[in-house]
Amino acid sequence: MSTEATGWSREEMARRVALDIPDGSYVNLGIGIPELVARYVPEGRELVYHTENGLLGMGPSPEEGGGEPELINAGKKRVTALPGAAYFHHADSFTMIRGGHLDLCVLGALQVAGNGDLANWSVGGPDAIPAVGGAMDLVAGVKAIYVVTQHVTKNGDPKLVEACTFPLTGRGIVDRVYTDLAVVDVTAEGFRLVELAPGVDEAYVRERTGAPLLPIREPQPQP
Amino acid sequence: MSTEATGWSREEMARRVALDIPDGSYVNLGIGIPELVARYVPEGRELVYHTENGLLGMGPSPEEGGGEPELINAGKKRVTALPGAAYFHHADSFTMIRGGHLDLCVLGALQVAGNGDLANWSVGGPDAIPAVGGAMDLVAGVKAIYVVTQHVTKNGDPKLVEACTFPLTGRGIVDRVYTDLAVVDVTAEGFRLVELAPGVDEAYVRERTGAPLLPIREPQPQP
Amino acid sequence: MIDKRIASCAEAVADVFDGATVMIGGFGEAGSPIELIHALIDQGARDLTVVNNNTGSGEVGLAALIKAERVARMICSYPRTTNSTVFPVLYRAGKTQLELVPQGTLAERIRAGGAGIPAFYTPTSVGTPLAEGKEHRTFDGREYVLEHGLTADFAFIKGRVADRYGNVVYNKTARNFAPIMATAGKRTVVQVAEIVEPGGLDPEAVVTPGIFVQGVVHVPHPAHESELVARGESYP
Amino acid sequence: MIDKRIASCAEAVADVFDGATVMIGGFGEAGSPIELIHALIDQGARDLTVVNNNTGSGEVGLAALIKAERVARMICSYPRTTNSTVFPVLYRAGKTQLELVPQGTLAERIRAGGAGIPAFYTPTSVGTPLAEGKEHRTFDGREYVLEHGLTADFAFIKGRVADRYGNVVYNKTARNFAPIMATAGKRTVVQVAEIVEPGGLDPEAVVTPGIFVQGVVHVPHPAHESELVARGESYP
Repeated sequence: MSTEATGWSREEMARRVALDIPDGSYVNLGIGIPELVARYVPEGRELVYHTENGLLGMGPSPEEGGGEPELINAGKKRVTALPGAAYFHHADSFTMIRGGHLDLCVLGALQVAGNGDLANWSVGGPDAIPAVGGAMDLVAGVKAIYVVTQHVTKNGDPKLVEACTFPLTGRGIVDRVYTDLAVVDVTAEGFRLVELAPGVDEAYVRERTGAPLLPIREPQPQP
Repeated sequence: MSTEATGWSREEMARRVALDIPDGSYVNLGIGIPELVARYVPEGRELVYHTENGLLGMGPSPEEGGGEPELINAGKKRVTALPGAAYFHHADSFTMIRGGHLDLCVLGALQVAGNGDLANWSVGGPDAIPAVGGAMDLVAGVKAIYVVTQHVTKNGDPKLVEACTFPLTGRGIVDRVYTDLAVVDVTAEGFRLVELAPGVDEAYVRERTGAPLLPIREPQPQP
Repeated sequence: MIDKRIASCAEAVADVFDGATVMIGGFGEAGSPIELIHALIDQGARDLTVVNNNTGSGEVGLAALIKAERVARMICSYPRTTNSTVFPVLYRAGKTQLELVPQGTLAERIRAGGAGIPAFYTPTSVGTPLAEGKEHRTFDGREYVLEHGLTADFAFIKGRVADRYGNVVYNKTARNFAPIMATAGKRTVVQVAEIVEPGGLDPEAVVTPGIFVQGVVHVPHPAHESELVARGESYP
Repeated sequence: MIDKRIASCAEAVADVFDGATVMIGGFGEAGSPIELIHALIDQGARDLTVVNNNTGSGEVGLAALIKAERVARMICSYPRTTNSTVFPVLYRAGKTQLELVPQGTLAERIRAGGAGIPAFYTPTSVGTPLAEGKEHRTFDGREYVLEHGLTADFAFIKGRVADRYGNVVYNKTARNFAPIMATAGKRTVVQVAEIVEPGGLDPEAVVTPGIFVQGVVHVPHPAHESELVARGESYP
């Protein structure tokens, strides 16, 4: 295996995701790196953030020590509401999700398979307390699912795999994966490299990917 | 057939129904005689009226020529809203109905059968424009269904029958029938007379009823 | 910047295609988006499947759309309101089909369509002609019928106030089918009497969150069907 | 006169019986009716099936009810919140069962239960362990699973303001499961910080109409779970 490449930091991964979100999108951001995405939305774009516990038009975190215990996000952290926000109950919130009204959901992952399967809720151990939250609803309903994750686990195992070994969150639902090393699309033919992080080469990514990885598609000549 | 008895007027029928509605009931009143029931609720009882087009806490009609075109009841007549009222959308309104949250619905009828079947929406003619509204939902969901109707049709045909010949609104759902001649319960054994209108005798009612009619139950001796 | 305001009713209905399914808000005249309907008549789309609780009255609004023979099929619960004279003629002539749906089932089918629920069981209509040919199933000893979610290519509704995000509040019993139709329409346009700045609506009192709305048209003084009918008006 | 006010939380939970199914509002601490839960602990009912999105935190509120071993079974989506230390111990010891339900399916099952819908199809969980053993069915080429409506003997929820009819409005994201649980509970009691005269709530902004509420308890200064946990409190 080649020597350690730096790739993107957590913040840079979040920034890279943010670049791809069109103006006017309705977006649900998962816990962890996905949460950071909101900080890096390019100037001039307006996104509307949904949190499944009943708020559309979620704003940034309040100042340290501020906020209210009954204005929280799905991660149960205190947030704010922007002008033009709306509160609603859980059935209405998941009408938005299941009914295909959200444009994009950004989630973390334990494993993503080349067929778009996602495992992100349970390592399946016998002693684990299973907890799924809204993840299965989000992947089943939201129009596009982006995954943000380190390319490999802390032990160096690939998270992009041929088939998930952990219990699935959803089948064939991931559209794109953003890692510290690369941006990878899930296509009908499997994973396809879209972009490499600075200082990372294709071979380096390939070594750390547990499934076939198609090369970056050459730009089509414009007629 | 015996000579014409007077029985109860439309207003008296409505008044007789009103007597039977417990304080605190949530009630949906159909079009026609059922609408009159609200006028005769005995002093000291408070009922809450539901109209399926999205209002709980419906009040009386506005003065002639008053009211608003967008504050109407299910019959599309202008109404008022009382303090403590609430507006809601149609799915929430029928959550109240289908979910068994309303205590009582008072409806008109074309035919009622001794097994509790009700026909009140269509005479089934080939040229008729079928129209059902919320009747099938109300009879399927509301806890108690009272029917108010003339005992016989304009042609003298009985409306209380062994089996409905018109298309059904619901099966086995009527609890009690109030006519101009009598109050009749629907029991496991079929129709049972509860009360006769003043000046009307049992034989007179029986002649005009198209199904077996059990006699008024003798008061049980109190031990 | 997100700004869903559309300059005119004509622009709001411009995309409606022949054969489209169109949900139209309103229960009788309450909540009927008359100005959007009239724009749809002008626009000319044909062979529409229209979802509304009724079939309009007189010769304005929904009734005018039906009279112009643009509606191939009505999905409704009660096509027999006072002054509803247009539909019966076309129905009997076989020019407009009718799918009769109990009102609560209609509401639930629309809500399910908007919520990504393809089908559900309901006790309503069991034992009646409207349940014939439908799948029946018993849960806990009671019989139910299977009904399917309903979506539409377009939903045209009427609100009272909206903001540029498409958050909407309604007026009294004009609310009726509008909030659920908003969820079930692929493209939902609301006509409102007033448009306010973001923050001008109480976020606790928003009935339709903007995510369900694709267009907002300002119609400051909407007509009331009963008044038009009383004046004997017809459209166009 | 209709007056659903109840004098105390103790009175509000007096009827809860051993083995009852109890829905408890709240998502994390937001909307958690802590005072009603503490009254339920005092009341002593056992072998409860409790429906809540989580399993409480620290040793107050829902976590305290679980710690007191009153909960035979939890129906929830996420029993693993920060400071949720009580549930794992009892779960691993086999003292509390868990039915894990995806959050949106949980919400829809509650809503269906309250709406008289015995079952519905949903795309959520297809292909995952949570769909195993459930009926699958294809509509329009997509696979769905059958899920069942959920009702409860009691629903205990928290609102911001109510009137004597039981009309309720909520506070921000404390709304969450409360409005749908109100519809699904045979006996729904809401604790509110403020009670107003009829007419004191805008009828356009009522979230839970009074028909869904059987009791209203005035709790003027409700505790916040995170503050109790931060102070290291436990109940009783």
